[in-house]
Amino acid sequence: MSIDSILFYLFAVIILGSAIMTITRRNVVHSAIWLIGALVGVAGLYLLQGAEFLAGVQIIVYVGGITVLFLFVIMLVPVREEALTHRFSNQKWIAVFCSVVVFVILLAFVVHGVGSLDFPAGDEPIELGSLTKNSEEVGYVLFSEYLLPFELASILLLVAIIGAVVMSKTRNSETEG
Amino acid sequence: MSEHILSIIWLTPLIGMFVVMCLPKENKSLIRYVANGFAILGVIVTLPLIRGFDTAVADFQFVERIDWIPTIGAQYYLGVDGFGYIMILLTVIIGWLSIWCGWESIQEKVKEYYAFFLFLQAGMLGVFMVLDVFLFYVFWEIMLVPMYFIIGIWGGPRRLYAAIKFFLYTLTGSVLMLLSLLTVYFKHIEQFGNASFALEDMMRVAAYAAPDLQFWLFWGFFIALAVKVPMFPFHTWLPDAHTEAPTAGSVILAGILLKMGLYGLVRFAMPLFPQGASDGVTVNLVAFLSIVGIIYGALVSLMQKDWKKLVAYSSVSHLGFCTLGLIALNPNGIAGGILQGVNHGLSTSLLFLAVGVVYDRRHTRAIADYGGLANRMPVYTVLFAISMFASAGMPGLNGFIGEFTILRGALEVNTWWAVFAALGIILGAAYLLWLFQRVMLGPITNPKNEDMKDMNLREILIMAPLIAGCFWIGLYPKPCFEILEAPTAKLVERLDPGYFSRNGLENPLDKYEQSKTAALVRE
Amino acid sequence: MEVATSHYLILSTLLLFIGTVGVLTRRNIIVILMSIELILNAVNINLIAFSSALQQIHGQVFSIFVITDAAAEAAVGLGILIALFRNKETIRVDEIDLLRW
Amino acid sequence: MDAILFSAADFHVLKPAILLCLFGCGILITDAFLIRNRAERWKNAIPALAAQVAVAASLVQHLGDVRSGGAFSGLNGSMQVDGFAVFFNWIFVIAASLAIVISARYMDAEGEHRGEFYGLILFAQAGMSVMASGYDLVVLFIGLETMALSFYVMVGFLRDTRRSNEAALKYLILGAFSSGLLVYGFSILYGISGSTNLSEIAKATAARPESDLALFLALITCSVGLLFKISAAPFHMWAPDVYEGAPTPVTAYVSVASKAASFALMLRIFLTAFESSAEAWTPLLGAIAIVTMTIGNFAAVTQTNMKRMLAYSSVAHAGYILLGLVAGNETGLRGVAVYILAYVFMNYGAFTLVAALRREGEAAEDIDDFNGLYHRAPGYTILLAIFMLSLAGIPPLAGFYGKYFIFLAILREGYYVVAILAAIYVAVSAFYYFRVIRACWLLKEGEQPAHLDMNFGTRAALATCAFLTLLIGIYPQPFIDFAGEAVLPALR
Amino acid sequence: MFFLDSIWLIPMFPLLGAAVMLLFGRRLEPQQVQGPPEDDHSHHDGRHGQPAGRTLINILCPGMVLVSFVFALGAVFQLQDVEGHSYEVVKWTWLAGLDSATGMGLSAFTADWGFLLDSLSSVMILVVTGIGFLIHVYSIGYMAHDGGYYRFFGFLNLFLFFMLLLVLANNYVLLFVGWEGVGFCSWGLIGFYFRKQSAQNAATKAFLVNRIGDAAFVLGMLLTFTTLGTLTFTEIGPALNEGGFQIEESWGSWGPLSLLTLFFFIGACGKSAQIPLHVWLPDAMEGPTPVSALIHAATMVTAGVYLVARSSDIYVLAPKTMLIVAAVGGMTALLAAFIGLVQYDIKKVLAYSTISQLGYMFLACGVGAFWVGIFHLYTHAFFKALLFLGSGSVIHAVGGEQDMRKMGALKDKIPITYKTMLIGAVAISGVPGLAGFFSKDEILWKTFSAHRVDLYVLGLFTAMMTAFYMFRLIFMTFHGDNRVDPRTHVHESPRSMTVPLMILAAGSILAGYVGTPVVFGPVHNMLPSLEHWLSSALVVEDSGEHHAAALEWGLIFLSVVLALFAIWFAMKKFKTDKYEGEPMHGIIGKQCHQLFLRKYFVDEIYDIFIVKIAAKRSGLRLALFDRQVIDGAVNGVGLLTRITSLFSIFGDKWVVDGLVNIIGYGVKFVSYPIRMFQTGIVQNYVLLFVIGLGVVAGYYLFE
Repeated sequence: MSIDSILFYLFAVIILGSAIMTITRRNVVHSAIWLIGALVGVAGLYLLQGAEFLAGVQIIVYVGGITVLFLFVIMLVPVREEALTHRFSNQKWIAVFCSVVVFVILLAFVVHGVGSLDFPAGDEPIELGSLTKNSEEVGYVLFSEYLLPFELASILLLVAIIGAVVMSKTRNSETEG
Repeated sequence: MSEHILSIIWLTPLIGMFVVMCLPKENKSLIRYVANGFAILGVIVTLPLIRGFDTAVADFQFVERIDWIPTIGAQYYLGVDGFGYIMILLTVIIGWLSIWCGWESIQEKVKEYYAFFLFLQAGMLGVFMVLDVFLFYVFWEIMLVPMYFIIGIWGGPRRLYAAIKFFLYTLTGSVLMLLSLLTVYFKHIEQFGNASFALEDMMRVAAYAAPDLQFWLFWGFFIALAVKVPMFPFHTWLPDAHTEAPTAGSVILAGILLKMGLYGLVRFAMPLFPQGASDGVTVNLVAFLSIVGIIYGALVSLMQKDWKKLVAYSSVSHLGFCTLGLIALNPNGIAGGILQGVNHGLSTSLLFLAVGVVYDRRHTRAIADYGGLANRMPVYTVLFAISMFASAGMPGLNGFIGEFTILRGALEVNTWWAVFAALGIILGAAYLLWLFQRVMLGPITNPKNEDMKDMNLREILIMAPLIAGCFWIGLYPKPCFEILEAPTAKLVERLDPGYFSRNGLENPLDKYEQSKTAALVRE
Repeated sequence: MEVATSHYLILSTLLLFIGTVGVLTRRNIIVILMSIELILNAVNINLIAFSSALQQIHGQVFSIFVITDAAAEAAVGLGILIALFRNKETIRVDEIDLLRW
Repeated sequence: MDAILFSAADFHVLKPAILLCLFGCGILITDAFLIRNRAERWKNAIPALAAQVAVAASLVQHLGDVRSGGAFSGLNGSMQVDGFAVFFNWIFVIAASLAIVISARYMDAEGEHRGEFYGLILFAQAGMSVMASGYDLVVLFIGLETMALSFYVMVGFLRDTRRSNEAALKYLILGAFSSGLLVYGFSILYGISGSTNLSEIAKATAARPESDLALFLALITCSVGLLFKISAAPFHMWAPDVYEGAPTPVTAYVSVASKAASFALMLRIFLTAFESSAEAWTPLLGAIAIVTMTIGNFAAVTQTNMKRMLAYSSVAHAGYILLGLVAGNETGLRGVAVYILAYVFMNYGAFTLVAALRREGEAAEDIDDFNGLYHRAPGYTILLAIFMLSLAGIPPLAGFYGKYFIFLAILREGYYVVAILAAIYVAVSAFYYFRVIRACWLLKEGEQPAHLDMNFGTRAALATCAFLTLLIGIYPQPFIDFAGEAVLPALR
Repeated sequence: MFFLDSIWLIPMFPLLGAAVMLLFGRRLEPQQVQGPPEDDHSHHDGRHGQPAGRTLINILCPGMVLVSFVFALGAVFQLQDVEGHSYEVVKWTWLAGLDSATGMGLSAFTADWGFLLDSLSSVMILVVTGIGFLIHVYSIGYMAHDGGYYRFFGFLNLFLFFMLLLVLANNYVLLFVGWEGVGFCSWGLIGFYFRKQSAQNAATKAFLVNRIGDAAFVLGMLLTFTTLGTLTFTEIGPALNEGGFQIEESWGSWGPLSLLTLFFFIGACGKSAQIPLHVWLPDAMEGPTPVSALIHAATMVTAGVYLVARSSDIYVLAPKTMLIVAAVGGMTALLAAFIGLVQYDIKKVLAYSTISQLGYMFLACGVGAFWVGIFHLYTHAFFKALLFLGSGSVIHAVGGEQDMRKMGALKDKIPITYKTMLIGAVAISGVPGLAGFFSKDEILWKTFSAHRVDLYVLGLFTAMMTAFYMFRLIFMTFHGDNRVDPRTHVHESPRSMTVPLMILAAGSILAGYVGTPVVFGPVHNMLPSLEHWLSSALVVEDSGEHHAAALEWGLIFLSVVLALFAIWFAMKKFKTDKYEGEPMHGIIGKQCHQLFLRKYFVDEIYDIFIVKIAAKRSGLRLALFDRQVIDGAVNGVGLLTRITSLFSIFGDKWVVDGLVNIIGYGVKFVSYPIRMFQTGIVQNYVLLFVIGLGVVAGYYLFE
């Protein structure tokens, strides 16, 4: 029972637990909080896998950005009373049942399938604490092989910005009618 | 000029359509004149064809062949032999007359009416001259559209229903036909490598296609054609379409459109799949359906209260004869079937024109609304009687020739076919005479009919050529048989190789070869 | 003992499952969007696991893009949500059934 | 991997995308600063069209290069320019320009005429062009998302109409979910091959043993994601709602361009990454294609809303196109290309007329609104009839040839039952297309008849669509050749 | 050989007349169309006004017939010099049909517009043109008061054209043209008073019943062609020899010859009104009387006999058919005679007598004495025409009354008519010395000598009854008390009517002397022999072993005695001063009387079984069937259709809209549930999405 396996299971429990909480909380704010928990857990896994840079990104972008955005919107839209009472849709049971079945099948694939993947019999994963190395590699690959997607991502974000702006702008706030 | 005569023939009405579309819609009389002008022009441009057509040549004439879609091997490939020739003549004549007969009865949307009609005319002419299966399918589908509109816009009260019914029936049939012709097409590619839709190339496939495959492919074609014919279980669109269509529409429908089924059989379905056509199941089944159609159509029309419906069902009966003849697969049967198709075109068109005459006056098709017309319209009575007897197969008129030839072909195969078909002759007289009695004879029962005008000159002139045709075919059908003999012999040899030699007959084709060579020698 | 890659994958699949259930069952659109975030995170877990197993960096880079996409989607989604809320005063997904049949 | 910066070659490869992005940003700026009032908004269309022209020019270059030197790739093989890419880029150019042309009047009528709209059109197109020529999972994914996001926004662009919001939200939720699954599949592919480059992946998957579960896992998730994008049943549910709710030009754009792009993506992935397991997915896709045709055709029959009817019909068309992939032989793939090409024009034509019926203050989208349209606008009604007939696959119109190749392809593979079903459905589809023709020609007009509101752009768009529908129908040779040479070498 | 080469002209003259009449006749006719039916013969003063145009008609139409009569005579005279007494003129090939396989192997089907004049047709054309001419002349007077004059003469001429075509044709197909043509003309002439419902029905009935025969005729022709490979009369005989056909004796199997002869005979039955197709002839009396005389007594109805005689050399090879022909003929003769006993309508009596006489002719043919059949045909033409015209004159005299119970004591008022009719009656009754005697006795004798004693007795009995009902007619009409409606002014007919009567009377006295029995020895040898003349065209077998002349004398004596007895009996019963009650009751009993009066209920039976059930019912059924089941089946909701169609309200909705239902109900039936999935709630979509995912995954997992 090595240390990182313990850590893995710990993070796994955190992730799954808070994920479940996220989708089951009555109050949306609580859900958002639990979401943060899940995301942090994922970040932990990144660290565990030696992807420190990514872990950082995860914390900054997700926790610092997206979740805040969520909370912000939650504040914008008043929560109605019955939204609290009926949190689950009418199809919840059938839905749960179906997704259980489906994902049991998928799990079967995962369990039997991925075992058959042959990874280069690796020396032990990149040791912790070499932040620079990891970020360097990421940066290098990002700007060499994935330069194009990187540029495109900017367009993607631009579109997102436009979208957000267009959508949330009210008509009277426009310059002219 | 004359090497492009076929293109000219089918393009003339098309050009006419565009011209008509360009005319101002207010000026109805101008439109009428232009449209009829093009219709007559359509007849005129066929004269070189009539002059140049040589019945002594067994294979296709006036062939035009241009690559159209090389990638898939589709060509603009025209040509006529006896079958196509006789159908083209029928089409230009009846097309012209039906355009003419809308002169007064069509009052609204005149421009569109004539545009659609010329369009339809072009499409039908195309069908009768294409030798490229792909192009054939194209023309085949094209005609549906104008016909849909003609029924749907100018038809009777239930026109919407009739139009869509007509369209869907025929479309369903023809997509199945598409499937089976595609199958042949790629079988051809597999066999010979090159992609081609040309009829003769497609016909080469039959030698390599398994009989059962041919069987199914034949039926793929046959259902489409049977819907158009229409054969017994597929006929239910016909009464509605006929009844609801305007007079000219019914004339075109009965006169030409139904013939496409027959033509498609002899030109495409049978030659492409000889074993499929001569398969025992096919023959017996088709013969059975035809006979059922003959008797059935007659009995049903016996009971109709609607004049046009009666004539429509009589078409079912007559075309039962035609298909019976075709499926007999021997010269008399096939030639008789086609000839009877032509006859039906003439006589049924006459009957529909006759209905149109009184319909224009009284705007009702119910037989009960008439009666004693003979008192007021003697000329009309005479013309109608002639049409009636032509349709009832009175010897000396065309109907008899066709039925007799068909029965001869049928008897050659199976006595019982002939016996049952002969019942059709009896019943045919029955419903027509009864109709005549109810409509023409007796005192005038309905005061509205008191001041019926007799036929005017235009109406008489429209019917005259057809009646002349009836008499001509009835008294001197030899030319028709001469036209049909060569292609028939070709077809029979393909369907039933050695038919002639087996029966100790000299194959007419040899005769033609000799005559052709002789002709060459002379020049 | 070594934590096999399959463990990560199973974990991610479970996360995917939870996300799906969230999308399927919650009435609150915001929560549905959150669940979608969960799904994308599941993908990321996969990528990271693979990249470490393969001794490669590409997976990590890929997951960066996935995160970007997640951010963009969330932004647009919330924007649309606001627009909708402005018209319809609701964020309940089953009250949005104007377009049907 | 020494080339950190773009090389000239990379620029050449990227030219369409780059141009589009530049013009897109340009429009945003000019709209913000130059366009004074609403009346001038239509001017935004000018740079947008200019962008199309530029892209078209670069595509001509690309095609020339491909013809001379075969396919070439850039950016370390993450982009590949081949006939396939060029062909689909052409489709996008046509679709986008038509969308731009018909938008101005429509968005005016909707009172939502804004510069961003044109920007989004261009960005979406950029995404699509990347999808068409991308050769790397990441690139494809980002391209896909760019397109998708732009469409979410465009669909919801009418912020004050609830239908529009609703459509956008549904589209977003479903789209995000599906792309989540898709990218999950991508991750598995990455895991299998250790690379994101399609050629690498193709090598790796080809090396996998028969019926490898991991590969299947990737296959499942990817195909589900892609089937959603092409709106194949049972993942088609978004299509009707989105088509109905979206502003009509966007509907047209989505129904044509996004479908085409998704098909491009699907073909790319299935014929590279999953080519080795073809016999595994062929029957499945076949079944899905049949279900799709069935649902699409039958559901369309009873629709009353024109856009919704067209939506279902487009679902059915997706089924037909899918059959081409199922057949998998060259005829089938050619058929896919031809079908899409024809589909662009006839579908755009139909939607353009629907859009033309939208006038300030009145939304006329029901089939009943077309009643007696013939009396008011005979010419346009004839065009509409042409489009409908072409959609129904009546020769000699463009729509027929797509079906022709598809039928031929599946017959070749010996799927007779499928062929007969597909053929029967043609008749069924004729029924609902003819409902429109019937409404226009045969029915009396209602109390307050809807009127067509045309401007130059709309007329131009209609003319183009009708002309090409007819041209492809009567002289299809060059188009068939183009489709063939574009698609075949790239895929086999 | 001018006349022989121009035999094809013989039919053409009447055709010309007909064409002129039917095309331009209306111009010659003062009144538009004929007046209402009831004024057929009533209210006429003695004078016959002749409108201007009519004079032309009167000259043209009979003139044409006269010309062709002359040509016929000339041709026949020239024919005598031709050896083989047969001359053929082929104008042009008509049906150059395509080759087809036949029993004789090769055969290129041809039917020409060819005309054959041989001894058989020579008799026919003389009868047709001669009697035709007389009747034309007669009609001038008879039809004087009717409108549609031109129509009448046009049709009459047209009829002669077709009839001559029929008898002059050199092949079956052309014969069939005439065959149908005369049917058509009879249709037109029966329905001449086309406003009378009864006339219309009679016309239609006549045509349809004939049509049945025609269908059989067509089949007969086809069988002939497929068996013998030709339809030309002159080639039939050679083909038979060449084919080496044997006499088809055995009753077990029906050879082609028996079959085709049977078909021909059915055709003949239709035309010649033999049982069971006799029903149309009595009704045909709706037509003007000259028509009845010409078409329904003298010429057209005998076409059947002509056909059988024409095909005699096939018939002799089919004894089975021969027997059937004889039997049917005999039965018809007897049964028709029975009906004739009790009719009151003077024309009906004659009509049934005609049927009965036709039966005689077939009887003769049936026993192989074809020439005798023709002989009787020829004599019968004279006296039956005479009788009809006479009755017409009577009707004319008493103002359109046809019921004999309203006549009587006319013999002094219309003497000429009386005398001529009396001659006719005597002739038909077979009193020695007149035409009927010779032919009828020849028939009886041939029957006897062919060892068909049963048929002989039958014929003998019929002969007796013939005499009886004929004199019943005479006595009821001309003797006894005057039962004529006193208001009518009875008057003798004009010249144009009486002269033909007299000529015909002379004919019916003399016509018989061309067929005197052999036993007359010197007389027989002195006179021309029709038998010898016809032997060139017909099979004339010398009846095997010669019976003793005594026997023949005895039979002749017997029949004469019976005839005389019948006449005496009729006189006793009907030559009463006061006609009351129904004398027939005393003789044959009430029930039989009813039975005969109602013609054995045959019409009723046909009406029920054929017209009502077969035609109309099934027609209706099928019409319904068409609407319901065919389309219904198309709907795929056949059962539902049949149920709903019970309620006619929904009937239309479900039934009539045939195919639209496959779409409208079939497809919509599928369409709605599919749309049901589209709930508009996005989560349901996602759920379906997930399920789809599951299906796909499951497929791969379990594949």
